[in-house]
Amino acid sequence: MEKLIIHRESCKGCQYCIVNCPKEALTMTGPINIAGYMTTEVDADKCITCGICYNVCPDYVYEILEEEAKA
Amino acid sequence: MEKLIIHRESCKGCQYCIVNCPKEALTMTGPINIAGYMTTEVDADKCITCGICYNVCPDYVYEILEEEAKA
Amino acid sequence: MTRKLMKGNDAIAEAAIRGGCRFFAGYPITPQSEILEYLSWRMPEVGGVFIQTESEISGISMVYGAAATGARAFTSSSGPGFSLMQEGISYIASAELPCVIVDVQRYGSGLADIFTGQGDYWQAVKNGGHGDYRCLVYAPNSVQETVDLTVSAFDKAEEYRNPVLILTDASIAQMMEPVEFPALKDHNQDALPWAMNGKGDGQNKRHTSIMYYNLDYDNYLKNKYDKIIEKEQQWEEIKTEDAELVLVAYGISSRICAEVVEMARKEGLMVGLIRPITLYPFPVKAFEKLEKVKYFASVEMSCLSQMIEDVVMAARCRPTYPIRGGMKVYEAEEILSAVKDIFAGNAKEVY
Amino acid sequence: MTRKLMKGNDAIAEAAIRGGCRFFAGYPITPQSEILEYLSWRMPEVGGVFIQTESEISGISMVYGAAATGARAFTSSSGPGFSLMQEGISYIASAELPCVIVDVQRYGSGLADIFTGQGDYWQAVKNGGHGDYRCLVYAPNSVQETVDLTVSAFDKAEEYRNPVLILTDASIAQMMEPVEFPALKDHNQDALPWAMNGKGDGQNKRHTSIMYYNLDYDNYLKNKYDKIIEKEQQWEEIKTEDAELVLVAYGISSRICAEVVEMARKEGLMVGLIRPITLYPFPVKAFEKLEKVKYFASVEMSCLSQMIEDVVMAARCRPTYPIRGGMKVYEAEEILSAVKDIFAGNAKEVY
Amino acid sequence: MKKRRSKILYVDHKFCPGCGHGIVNRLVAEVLEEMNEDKGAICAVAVGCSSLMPDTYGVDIVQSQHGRAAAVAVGIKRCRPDNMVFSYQGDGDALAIGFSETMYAAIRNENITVILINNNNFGMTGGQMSPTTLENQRTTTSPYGRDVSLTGKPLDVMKLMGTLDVAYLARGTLTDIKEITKTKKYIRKAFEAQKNKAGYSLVEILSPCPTNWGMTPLNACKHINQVVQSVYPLGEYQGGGK
Amino acid sequence: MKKRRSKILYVDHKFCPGCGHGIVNRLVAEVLEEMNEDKGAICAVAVGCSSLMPDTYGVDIVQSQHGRAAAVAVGIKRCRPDNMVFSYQGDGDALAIGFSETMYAAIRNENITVILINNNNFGMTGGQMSPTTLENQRTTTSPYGRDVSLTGKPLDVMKLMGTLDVAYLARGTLTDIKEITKTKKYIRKAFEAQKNKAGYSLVEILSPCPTNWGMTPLNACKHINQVVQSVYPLGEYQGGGK
Amino acid sequence: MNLIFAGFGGQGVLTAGLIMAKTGVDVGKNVTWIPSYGSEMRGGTANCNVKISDGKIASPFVNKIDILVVMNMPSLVKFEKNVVPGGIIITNKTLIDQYDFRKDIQVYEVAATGIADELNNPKGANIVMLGALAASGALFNPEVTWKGIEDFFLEKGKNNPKNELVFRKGLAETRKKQG
Amino acid sequence: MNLIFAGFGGQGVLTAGLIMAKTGVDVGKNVTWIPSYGSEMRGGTANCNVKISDGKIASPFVNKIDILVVMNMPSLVKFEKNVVPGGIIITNKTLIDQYDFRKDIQVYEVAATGIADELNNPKGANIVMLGALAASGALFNPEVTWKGIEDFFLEKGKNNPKNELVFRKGLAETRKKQG
Ligand SMILES: Cc1ncc(C[n+]2csc(CCOP(=O)(O)OP(=O)(O)O)c2C)c(N)n1
Ligand SMILES: Cc1ncc(C[n+]2csc(CCOP(=O)(O)OP(=O)(O)O)c2C)c(N)n1
Ligand code: SF4
Ligand code: SF4
Ligand code: SF4
Ligand code: SF4
Ligand code: SF4
Ligand code: SF4
Ligand SMILES: [Mg+2]
Ligand SMILES: [Mg+2]
Repeated sequence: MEKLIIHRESCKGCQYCIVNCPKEALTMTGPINIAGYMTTEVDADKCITCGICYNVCPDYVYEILEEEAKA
Repeated sequence: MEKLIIHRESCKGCQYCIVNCPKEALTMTGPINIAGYMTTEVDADKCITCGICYNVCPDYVYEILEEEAKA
Repeated sequence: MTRKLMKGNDAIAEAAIRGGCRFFAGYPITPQSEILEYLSWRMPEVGGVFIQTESEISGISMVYGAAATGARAFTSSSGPGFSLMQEGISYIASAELPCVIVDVQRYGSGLADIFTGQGDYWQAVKNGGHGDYRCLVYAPNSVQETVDLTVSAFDKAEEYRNPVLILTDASIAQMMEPVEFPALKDHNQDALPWAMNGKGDGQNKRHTSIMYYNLDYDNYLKNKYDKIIEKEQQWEEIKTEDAELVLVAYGISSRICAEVVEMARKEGLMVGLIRPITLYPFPVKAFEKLEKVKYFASVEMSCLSQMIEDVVMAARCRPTYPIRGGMKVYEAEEILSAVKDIFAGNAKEVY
Repeated sequence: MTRKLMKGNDAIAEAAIRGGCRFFAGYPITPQSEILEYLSWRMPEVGGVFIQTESEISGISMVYGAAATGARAFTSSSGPGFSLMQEGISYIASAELPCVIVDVQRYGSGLADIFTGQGDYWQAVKNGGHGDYRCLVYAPNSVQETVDLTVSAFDKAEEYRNPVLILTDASIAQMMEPVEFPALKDHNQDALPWAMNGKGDGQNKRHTSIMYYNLDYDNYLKNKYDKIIEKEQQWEEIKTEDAELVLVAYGISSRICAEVVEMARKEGLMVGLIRPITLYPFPVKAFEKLEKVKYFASVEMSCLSQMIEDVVMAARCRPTYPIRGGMKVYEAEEILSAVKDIFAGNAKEVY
Repeated sequence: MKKRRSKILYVDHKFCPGCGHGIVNRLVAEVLEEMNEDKGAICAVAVGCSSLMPDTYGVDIVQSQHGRAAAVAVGIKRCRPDNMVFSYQGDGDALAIGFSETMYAAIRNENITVILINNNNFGMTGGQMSPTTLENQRTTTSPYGRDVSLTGKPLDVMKLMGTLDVAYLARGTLTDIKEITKTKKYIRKAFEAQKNKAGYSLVEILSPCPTNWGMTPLNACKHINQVVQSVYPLGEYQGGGK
Repeated sequence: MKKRRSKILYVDHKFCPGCGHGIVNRLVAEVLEEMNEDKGAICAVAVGCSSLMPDTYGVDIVQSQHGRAAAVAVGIKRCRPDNMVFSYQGDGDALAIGFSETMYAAIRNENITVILINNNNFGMTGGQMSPTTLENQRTTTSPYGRDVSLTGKPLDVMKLMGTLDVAYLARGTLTDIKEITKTKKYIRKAFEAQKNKAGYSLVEILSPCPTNWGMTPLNACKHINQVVQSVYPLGEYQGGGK
Repeated sequence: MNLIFAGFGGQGVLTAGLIMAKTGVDVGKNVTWIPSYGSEMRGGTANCNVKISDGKIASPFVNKIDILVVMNMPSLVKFEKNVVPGGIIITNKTLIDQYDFRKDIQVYEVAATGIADELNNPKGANIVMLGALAASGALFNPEVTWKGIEDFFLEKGKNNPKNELVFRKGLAETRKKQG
Repeated sequence: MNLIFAGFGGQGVLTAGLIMAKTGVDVGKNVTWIPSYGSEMRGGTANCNVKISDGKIASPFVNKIDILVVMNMPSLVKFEKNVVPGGIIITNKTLIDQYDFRKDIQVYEVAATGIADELNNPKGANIVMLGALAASGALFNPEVTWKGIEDFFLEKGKNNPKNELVFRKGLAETRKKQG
């Protein structure tokens, strides 16, 4: 099951999520979206669903589907 | 020689001068002026030309012609 | 019902309460401050809100917010303060919200003076604010009519979702006459489908210029105001049937003109009077049947004449003469003599 | 002299400098902010004062103060900000002080939108502020004319001791055209007898409503503005000599109408154009010789039509048709088709 | 001590009996003359009882719009930097409708002087509540006394402006010769700050308004001493120095 | 921690990449939902970049005139005392043209919440100087950097309002998850003050404006941390409590 | 019936006019009352125009005065010429002593200020004037007039027994003079 | 000559249009340039209308397009229909690949974004477009066009030698295709 959805069409490529992710699970390697912005990609193995990317994204790109994994 | 002139036509009867005169030289006993206000009268013997009446009067009624008498 | 002797300003205030108004926000200015003074005790008495704001701009802004919730909202001022409200009025009109605004005219521009005048006609009637909107404008000429029109203003504002102005003057506002009031009306904001109360379980509401959401904005607006023009014209006519010369005057001027008509008739001069009760829409219908009138005269307490342009158009460009008042209230005799000049062909100025 | 390609707004700013203006105080608003941006570096360069104020009200107030000292003072805005200045304008006019105010019109009331519009006509021409005053109103339709009228505005303001408005629009203000500027003019405030500089050894000066000191105020004011009406009318006429239908348009609309005239003539339609360059005074003289014109049309980017009333009066109530623009700039073809409707008797609405 | 009416006060004013405006008019006139600045002085006068001044006060004078006197003064000063420029305003004018213009002249530390007559009400228009009206004070728009829970607490401009970098701030009163003398000193210092191009100066003056307070002039002064001063403490608030 | 976009954010907004408005929009939405106040919330939105919100932000919303959002909110709140009412404003809107309305809502301690997005410039109109623009900051109307000797020092609303009796005042920022979390807490406390009828609350948020600062979003955040915060210190200024 | 009440600012002429206007309403008449309203708020003279009529009243402004109630000299000088031939003037003899009145009008003089002071009701001079007005019989008879005054103050919650005293005195003194 | 320059916000279409307008002034023509100005300040498409003429220019708005310089797909879709028969379209092939152009117009395609990126001048895609426009011969010849570009940037103090590179490349590539 997916634990995190990236709504790429909303992304504007600011990279806030990238620098805030505690697990360096995010990279700016998603496809360019219709608005012409670079988007992100998650490494699901690294992601602990902490929700930080959700919390820092100005464009509501992330949806977190799981409770945070206990560290 | 006069030491103090009272320009009674300007007086509005507020009595600030009366209560501030250090020598109790002023009284509310002048003639009623054209605007209908009671006006003041000075007791020249008591007056030391300290200028306080001039300084407290909102209506510029007093003119002091002499230097202050040394007490 | 007993008649109570009352000042125009107090009557406006009480009439607002009777008309269901429970929100006033405004700033003092002579000659309208009695409206605030009255409402400062009367509003709390009926459970309404009275706010003396820090400025007219704050006042009209609060009225805007209150109107958005469906409240019958009200403010008042005189010329200088009325000028400051123009941006806000433009916003309220553009958002299609109702409110009532009183301008008690005083004389002159700038600081102006506090005696009576009628120089804010254009500002009220030709929208002093920016852009395309109109306000229904009432011009009472007695204290009783002030009451009636104030009550009506709140109803009409809601009916058309548009600001309604009451353009009165220092004389009508400061004079006392006996009046009767209608019963106190309660007003239910929640019965209005557009009144904001939080979205609840439905769609959220937005109040902003309808331009943003109405795709047929231009025509919509045109039609809206055409309807008002068609339905809302009000006027009084005195001896116009057989008149050769028709005076046109509103507010305090119209009372003096009524006297002039009587005096003129006594001298055999065929003079009549049209008194616009609504200034916008201007009562052009009143002029339609006056095919045989030869001259018109616009009698205003304004040194540059303003309403006269509306008279000229309503009269289809028949000779229209300005009769100006100014630094003092004109006397009936002065107007009568101007009337005689017109009949004699001696009036210098004509539109 | 070399022609420089320049935006209307930048051209206004530079022209003000050339015209001797050394004081600007105002607040940003689209589509006029370039005026501030330009003057923010240009004013210091010529030793003038540039103040970005906290509001339009503060801006017009500083202009009032500056004008009292004889400085050529200037501010600018668009609709909403222009509304906020109305009280100040009324004061400046009533004190008989000169200043220049630019309103770059955008479309709609309330917040409005930033595309071009012509809905502030009444506000400028029928004085949006309270009381009796008028402002000379210029309406340029090219960047070069913007320059010329801006320079003239400062001269005329001083000549009549009255605010002069430049009523332009987002199109004329945002477009670029080649322009030439007159040489830089210095202005000597102290040459003006009414300019304040302290009383010195003479009588103190007062700037307040002249009503307080001018015993013949009403007539004085009437005469003052009558003189302006007599002397200051400006307009351009295109193919009006033999026209059956005359379009009346100013600013950006007039440029499109010029195209319409050409297109219509090609199709054999006798169409002409009167372009008011002064909106107040409205160029009624232009209409005097047009005895044989059958129809007029007022072409405005306003959904409710405003200038049309001045056209109707100037045309002495001959049939006058509104051609309205709105949410977009109209195309020449649209206007042409409206023109054809008029010729064919199909136009629905007429004044 | 010879004393005669300043030439600036060239006609009798029209203030009410016992009104503080008359005294302040004189103090400002004397300070300007003593500093030899009367010939260059320009005043932006407010709308309020102070707008009676253009008829009686002999310096160059501009009648500002209600509330905008500080901005008008700024326009003047920027064009006449060598003249002494001051605004003369009431509490309603400066702190209600003109709050923004008043504060922004201070925020920009404009080199002007503001004379603020605080009589705790709108005098000219018949005694309505103003921002400085005291708690529970009756006015024509607070007929049961000012309810601060609805209308806010009395506004203390010294406190607010004290947070800004301005040249001089002081509050005086006029209730007796001592206070009048102090107030004159404050006014002098304020104008001196301007002369030294130090920036913005404001002197607030607690002033009796017998007419609208419904008191005799003497009682009005007592009221200031016993009640008003406790809400608005006197003294220099900024730039006082030694 | 499951997370999904608040229903209030029902359409994508149109703010620039990296703009702080987007984050604050979300924080306010979440706070309202968490407090169960979203259904009754009414927003008076300013003119500025925030005026993009009526198209995308799903609470009842009134487009105020430029600068008057606080007064509009007061009008709403006085008629709807049980609804959560807030204004959402930029620094130019709230502190330049709207200075008086902003301050007077606080002076009267009106029971509303003000969300103030401080991006140190007029964003919507293309990056002109605002009252909060930093010293020497270049904007389109301060092309050589803001000269505070002419334009005044950057305006600190916390300092000014700190002199008034209001319920809650705080300043936060958005530069990383820690600050965002804190800012959300401030916003929550502000709305709680309103719910408790404690009176006026304001949260100022130092917000990146990459477009007009001419910076990447990440550099804009750095700029806030390194420069802006030193002029406008973060934290709770009133009503913080424990 | 067109009346003007005029005097100094503090003499209560606006109130006197208002009381008569109210009384007019009470007896079923049409009434207008309008204060003179100039640029000077303080000091100076004050006056109000009162019209009382069975018919509809057009303009509230009085040009031709039927009854002039006047409490000081400047106001008398200003308004005397506008009194209609056969009209009535009630004057305050305390402040208007020697005056050469027009011959075609009827004058009632009463020492209003003096009487009011005498009876320890210095604010009651305007009521003395109304006593004289009642005595003249030109407007309302004494009973109606007094009832109007009484009702006015009762409604305001400002019932002052001294008012009746000064009213009666004004009435009596004026009647006495009529002989 | 009526032109429209259109594309995404950041692609420099307003500048490209402005440079051509300025060049028009330099060679003594009458010129108007006007940006499209809508309610959305950020993102979306941008365009400007340019008229260059020997005669007086009435309306600055272009309805019938002689030359369309278009850098993205949405703008092409929007404006193609307004190009006059026999008119010219210059397109950015990088972003507008397969498109079924009208048959009655002449199309010049140049991979502007690609070329600019390639030559390390990503902001220079608009200059590439001007190279293609010069190659078309429809407005100014290459020398005049380049002089216009050079003067424009010199005046701004933003002289970038890479601009000539991308201009020449745009010119050459377009000529090559013409064969
Ligand atoms: C725009 C505007 N609003 C309102 C007024 C009415 N007005 C005149 S003076 C005044 C208040 C005066 O109070 P203050 O400033 O305290 O001066 P004071 O008379 O007490 O000395 C008001 C509200 C006005 N002239 N203009
Ligand atoms: C009366 C008025 N003046 C000016 C404007 C133009 N205007 C719109 S938004 C704005 C400033 C916006 O700045 P801010 O409030 O800081 O919001 P931001 O866009 O930075 O978020 C201005 C000056 C206007 N709409 N109305
Ligand atoms: S949920 Fe946390 S760990 Fe996962 S991608 Fe987002 S920030 Fe990184
Ligand atoms: S924070 Fe959001 S908008 Fe920014 S890059 Fe990440 S997903 Fe995209
Ligand atoms: S000068 Fe001094 S002593 Fe003389 S009367 Fe005046 S206050 Fe009294
Ligand atoms: S202080 Fe002046 S006005 Fe007052 S009573 Fe004395 S002399 Fe008269
Ligand atoms: S009303 Fe008050 S402030 Fe005004 S003149 Fe009278 S006493 Fe002075
Ligand atoms: S201009 Fe600045 S504040 Fe406005 S949306 Fe863009 S980044 Fe945000
Ligand atoms: Mg006051
Ligand atoms: Mg901002």
